[in-house]
Amino acid sequence: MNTAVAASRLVAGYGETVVLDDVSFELETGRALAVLGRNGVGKSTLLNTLMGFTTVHAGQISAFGQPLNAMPTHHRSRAGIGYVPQEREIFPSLSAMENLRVAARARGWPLADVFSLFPLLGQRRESSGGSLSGGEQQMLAIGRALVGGPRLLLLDEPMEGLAPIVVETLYQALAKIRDAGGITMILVEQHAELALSLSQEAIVLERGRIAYRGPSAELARDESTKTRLLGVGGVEEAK
Amino acid sequence: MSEFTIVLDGIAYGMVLFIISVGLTVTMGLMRVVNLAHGSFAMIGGYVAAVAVGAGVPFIAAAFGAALVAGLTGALAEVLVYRPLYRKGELAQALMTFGFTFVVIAALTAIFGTSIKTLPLPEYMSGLVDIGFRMYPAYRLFLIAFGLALALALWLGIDRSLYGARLRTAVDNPRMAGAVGINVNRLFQLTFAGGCALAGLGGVVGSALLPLEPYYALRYLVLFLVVVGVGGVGNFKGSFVAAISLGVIDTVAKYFLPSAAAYLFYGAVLALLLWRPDGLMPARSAQ
Amino acid sequence: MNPERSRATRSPPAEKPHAAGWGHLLPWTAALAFYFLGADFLGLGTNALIMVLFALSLDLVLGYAGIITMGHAAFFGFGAYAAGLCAIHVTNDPVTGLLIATAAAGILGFVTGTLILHTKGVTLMMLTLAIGALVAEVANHLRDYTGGDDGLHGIRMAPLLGAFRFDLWGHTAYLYTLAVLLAWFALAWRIMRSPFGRSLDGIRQNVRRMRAIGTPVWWRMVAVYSLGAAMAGTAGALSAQTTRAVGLTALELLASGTVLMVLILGGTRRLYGAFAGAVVYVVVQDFAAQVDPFRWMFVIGALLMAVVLFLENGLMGIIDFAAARARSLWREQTPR
Amino acid sequence: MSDAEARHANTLGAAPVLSVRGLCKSFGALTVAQDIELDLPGGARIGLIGPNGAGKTSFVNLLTGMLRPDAGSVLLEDRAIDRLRPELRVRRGLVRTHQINTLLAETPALENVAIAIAERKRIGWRMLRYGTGWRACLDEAEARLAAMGLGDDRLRLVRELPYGKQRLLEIAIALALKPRVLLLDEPAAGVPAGETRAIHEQLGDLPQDVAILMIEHDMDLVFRFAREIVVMVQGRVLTRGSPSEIANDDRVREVYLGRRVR
Amino acid sequence: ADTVKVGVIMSSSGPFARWGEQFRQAIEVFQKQNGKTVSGHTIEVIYRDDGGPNPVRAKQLAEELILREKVQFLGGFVFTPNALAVADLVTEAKMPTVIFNAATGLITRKSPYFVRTSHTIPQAARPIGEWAVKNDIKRVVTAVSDYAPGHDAEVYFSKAFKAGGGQVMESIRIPLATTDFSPFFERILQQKPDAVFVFGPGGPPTVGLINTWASRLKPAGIKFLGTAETQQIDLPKIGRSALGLVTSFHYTETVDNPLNKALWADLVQMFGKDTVPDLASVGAYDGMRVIYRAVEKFGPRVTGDQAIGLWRGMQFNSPRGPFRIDEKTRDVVENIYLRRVEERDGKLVNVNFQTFPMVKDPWKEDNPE
Ligand SMILES: Nc1ncnc2c1ncn2[C@@H]1O[C@H](COP(=O)(O)OP(=O)(O)OP(=O)(O)O)[C@@H](O)[C@H]1O
Ligand SMILES: Nc1ncnc2c1ncn2[C@@H]1O[C@H](COP(=O)(O)OP(=O)(O)OP(=O)(O)O)[C@@H](O)[C@H]1O
Ligand SMILES: [Mg+2]
Ligand SMILES: [Mg+2]
Repeated sequence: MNTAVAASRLVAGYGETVVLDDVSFELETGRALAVLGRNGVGKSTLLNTLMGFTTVHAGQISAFGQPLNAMPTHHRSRAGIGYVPQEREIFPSLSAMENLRVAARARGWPLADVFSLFPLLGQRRESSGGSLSGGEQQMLAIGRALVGGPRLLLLDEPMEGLAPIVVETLYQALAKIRDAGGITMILVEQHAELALSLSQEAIVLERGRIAYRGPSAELARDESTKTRLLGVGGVEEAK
Repeated sequence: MSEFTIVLDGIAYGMVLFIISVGLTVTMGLMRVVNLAHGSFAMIGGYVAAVAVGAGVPFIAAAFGAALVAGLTGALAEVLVYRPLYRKGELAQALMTFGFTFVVIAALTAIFGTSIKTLPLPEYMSGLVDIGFRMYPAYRLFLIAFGLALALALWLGIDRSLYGARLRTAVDNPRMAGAVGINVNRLFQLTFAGGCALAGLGGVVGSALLPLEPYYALRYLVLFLVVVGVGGVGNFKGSFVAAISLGVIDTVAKYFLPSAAAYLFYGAVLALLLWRPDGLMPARSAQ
Repeated sequence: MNPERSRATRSPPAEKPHAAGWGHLLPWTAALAFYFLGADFLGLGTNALIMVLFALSLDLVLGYAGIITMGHAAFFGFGAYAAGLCAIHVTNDPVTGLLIATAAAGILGFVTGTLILHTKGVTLMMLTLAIGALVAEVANHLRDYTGGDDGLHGIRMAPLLGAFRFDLWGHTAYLYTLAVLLAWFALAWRIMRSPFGRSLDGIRQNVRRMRAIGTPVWWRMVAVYSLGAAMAGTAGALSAQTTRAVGLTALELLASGTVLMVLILGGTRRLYGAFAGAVVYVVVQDFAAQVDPFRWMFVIGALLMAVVLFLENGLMGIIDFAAARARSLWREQTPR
Repeated sequence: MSDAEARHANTLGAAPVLSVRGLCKSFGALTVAQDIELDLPGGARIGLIGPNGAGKTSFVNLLTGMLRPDAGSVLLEDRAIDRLRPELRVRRGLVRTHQINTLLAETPALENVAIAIAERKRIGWRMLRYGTGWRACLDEAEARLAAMGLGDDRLRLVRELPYGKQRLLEIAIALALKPRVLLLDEPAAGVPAGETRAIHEQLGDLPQDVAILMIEHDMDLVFRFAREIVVMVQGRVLTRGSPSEIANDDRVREVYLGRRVR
Repeated sequence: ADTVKVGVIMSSSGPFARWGEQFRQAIEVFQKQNGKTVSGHTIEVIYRDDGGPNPVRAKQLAEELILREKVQFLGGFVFTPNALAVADLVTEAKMPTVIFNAATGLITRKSPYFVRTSHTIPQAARPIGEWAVKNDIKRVVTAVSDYAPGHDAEVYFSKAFKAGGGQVMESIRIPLATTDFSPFFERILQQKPDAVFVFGPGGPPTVGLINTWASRLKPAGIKFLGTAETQQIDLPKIGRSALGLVTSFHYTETVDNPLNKALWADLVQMFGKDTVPDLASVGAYDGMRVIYRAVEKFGPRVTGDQAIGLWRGMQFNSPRGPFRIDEKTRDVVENIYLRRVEERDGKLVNVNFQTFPMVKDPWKEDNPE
């Protein structure tokens, strides 16, 4: 069996604060996992833990068969974990181009491909990261992860701040990556339908614990669970 | 032609400022560590070279040896003193590096005594050279040439290179730099050692104008800080322009208006900074 | 609205470190007790209290408002010279002199503050440094008034409030200094908890945010800068009045550096940090210099480094640590 | 209200609270505002949409004085405010939220709001006599946080709040300033769909004569909120109209909406 | 037998640490030569560090020494402001106080319990002015460090020089922080004086100062006149540029006198071969002598008035030559030597070529009480 990421009985948080409590899951190579949940349930913390930004109090995490617990962040990146953080965290004093170049690896996407995915970024390549618009920064954050040639892609609300037409493009690009296999994806999204249609599996977090786990398609159909765990019913009703 | 000489003198003085401050542009400007210990590394370099030259080592070899020693000391200090600091904020850094400077001063005084150290220039640098209309100290010409070469090398090697960009990522956001695969610790250690080596080299090369003595590390610290500050934190072009401007302004003013000279250096700093609050050449992030 | 809002973490609500009531009592009682117990050291004690006040003034400017200044000694020195000159030429009543010096330093703070406070970061640091250096140079040049490098001397103080002579043993000086310090401290304590103080806290953290809620950022900074300057001026005046001498060193960069060091050593934004830092610094310096006047720099240097390495927020970190320990012990022992 | 009525209210209603005249701005070769004209009458609910990098945030920065325009003028209640510093514009009721969180990270959420209220009440200068005034600020702040659903988090440091809650706090602060004109820059980005209702409700509770301009890429929210939508492309106003007009505009579809995956 | 405590306030840390070191070494040599006891009473020296010119600290240290340590004498004081700061205290406590170094004229005026064993700046600056104008130097530019001692030197040199008919073309004041002297010397070069009178800031910049003179002014034949710029301790660092410099000073290391030879020899023996006596050494050495004399005469309970009474008009031989404490002013009266830097046995040394015998402080003459 070919496991890309696995967590077992994971307890993690910031300093002494525990956020993730007893989280376990496994994800096979080439598959996409949607992580859903309300505000502050620990979605970002899960990704942060995979990148090594949190304190792991108990449990194991591993990627590609290697244990991650004690691995420094840059080794995780070199081992093939690509990360798009929620707050974008692009490097403000570097130009857009430099932001990509510092992250680029031979096995990753060529810069040209990133620019054809996001033509706007190509036009702004010489602008400093800090002066880019919110959406441009988001594109850059995604591009930066892709040029590193990730085998495991962690996306924390990648659609945020993007115009609908760009969301569409990005959606298709991600779908293509998913369909090509090879790259494993963990996707945190506020827009449940979008996330569920992109992923094969889903987990829903509640207060740092896994409240639901199953195939995405199933959850997409299960209105009552969605309403209960995500509170999305309101939107449905307003439409 | 005296005016020309004065400008030349100013440039030479500015070059000394540049050569010694440039290491601080690396550690404080690029790495954003409030590095009040910069003078200590320059001083370590200078003392090492003084001992070496005293023991018969040729000047140039001693200078590079001193840079190496200062660099290694810097690498060690980075692990022991600086690494715990990066996250602690600028005030903690100021305190720590100040303490470090005290310790270095006390240690060097204990080893070498309280008198000043001189670093005799080699024959070929201590004489006068005919520059067409008069004789001029060779040492000052050497300073100008050396400063220019150093500026060019650093500009190409850091400002314009991927290495420079990597360094800036690590400074902007070390967490995220790690997440794109950069080994922040090693990068910082190397860079810091480089900055210290430059300081050491500067301490040696500039010793004829900034004499080596136990208090060196504190006495000239302000000068270095001012150059980096006026230049706009974190870029070599800025430090270079600032050092030369301040050197020339200071020197020319002292020549023409010796009675007001005491006010002129800091007056110039004040004026330049009020005119250009982001430094003469603001770093890109300051936009 | 969803009534059952999720709370993912178990962390307790953030507690702001607050000195408990008895926490206030301790330092002041100690300061008063020192008057009776440390009779031979009252000179040292007075200098320490003056340093506390000086560091406290920096805490307002640097700790709360985040203005990193390397020229704070300019105000201390200005206050000292103002008090000295006032005693020589105008009146040698200490309280009048103190008020005049305080106002003078405050005005200098206001004038220079308006000039430089639109800048920030390293630029501001360099500007404060340049102004400090210029003020020192002026004092050096006005030798006819200030005595230049020889220092200002010939200060004779009238008895305090017409009744208490400044005695050789420094009794009056100590109590006078302590009383002035207490007054300033109480004021600072209140101000830093006022809306004004909180807005400074905000300015330090995020200027954009404060602009976006309509805070006149520049004015607030000028205000606190002037306030800190006035306070530093009081400290300088006390120094001039109690030692009856002023030297250029009071103005020099090293003095600015020292007070910076003292404050950070003690811990910023605590007010009592100034206390802890000044007392420890003055005592250690005095002690180390006695044991071996040739090597005290080593001791001080090592102390500074140790504090940064092992304590979170200066010496006050010890108190936080002790309080946290005590609290957790308490919790373990009392069943919930 | 029908589309036609809405437009009527906008054009013929009371004198505009905010008007923008011929606003221009470029960064070097890049034009982010080109001769923009816009009126916000009291009670306006305008959605501002447009592709990434069109200049929406820059427009807000120009209005609030964070950017200096190359040309043009901004009038708040018929008075030119071009020379006012940003904080003074805020004092006159021109309030914004930030696309990228701009909060006091080391301060509890409650105080973030209370400080804003203190400024609104003009007691930010008080140094010595402030007891009851400040208490009132805290009380109001507490109520506002509760209304945003942040009641439980009021004492936590902002740094420790999850992203979405920080977004809500941004909005709570802006509302606490009792704006005359409210400029919202992607208020809902990062806020889970379930929570956007709270935003919507809060906006609904504002006095009817407050003018609101909302930038959003979340079309659900925009179409629910706006009575008029302005579309901006490359620094120019491409078109404006009622939500249904915009939703059916081919040009807007082409440059911005796409086929709507959501 | 009792213990007599002597409190010495000096600078032994920071940039002026060398002064403290010289004080201490000279005191130790003195005690080696003269014993640690006087008529059975142990003389204990307590050192305190004032860290440089810092009146506040000096005053506090003096207080502690007097009140807590109960010293019988105070000594030391490298810097004028520090000495002035303790004046009132010393007067109040009637504490006999010996100024080992601080050199501004007015110090001894400030307390009747002050005596001085060093020199005053005017004392050293005037003779060279007188000498220069008689030796083919008619036009001079003065360039002094811009602080009180420099100003005094400028005034007293110029006075004497003009009185002899010389012309002072310009008086330049050099900021204290200067390390590059070339712009000033370049300016002087343009004026083509016969000589330049320099009063340097002392310490490390001296080397640069003299080297700049040697490379800019010396070739143009502009002579160097100074006071303390060519101390033995600095000469090896200055190097051959120093050859031919003329200075006037109250102490020359090469003075041929048995006390001086013994001082030097013992310094070398106790503290290493590079140790050289300088003005700080003689100041402290003679200061100790003065204190020893007082204990000798009055025993361990000597009062301030007794000591000062003894010291007024006291005379003895010092390593510097004959030495007297003025009856009235309590200030030092001593020879001022004109010296020239020469090379002897491959070493640079100051060599006296003229003596102004028993010079009093001119400042006191100009400013009668
Ligand atoms: N630096 C931190 N220190 C302490 N607690 C933190 C920190 N960062 C986040 N938390 C807490 O951890 C919990 C989980 O936060 P996290 O950011 O993972 O939530 P999230 O599910 O991503 O929410 P959102 O949808 O708002 O992005 C929250 O309660 C938050 O307050
Ligand atoms: N200070 C600046 N210097 C240079 N270019 C800038 C600056 N600020 C913004 N820009 C550029 O101006 C354009 C408009 O930016 P703006 O932030 O207004 O876009 P926006 O419409 O808000 O986009 P988004 O929807 O992505 O937030 C962008 O392309 C951006 O890169
Ligand atoms: Mg999140
Ligand atoms: Mg935007």
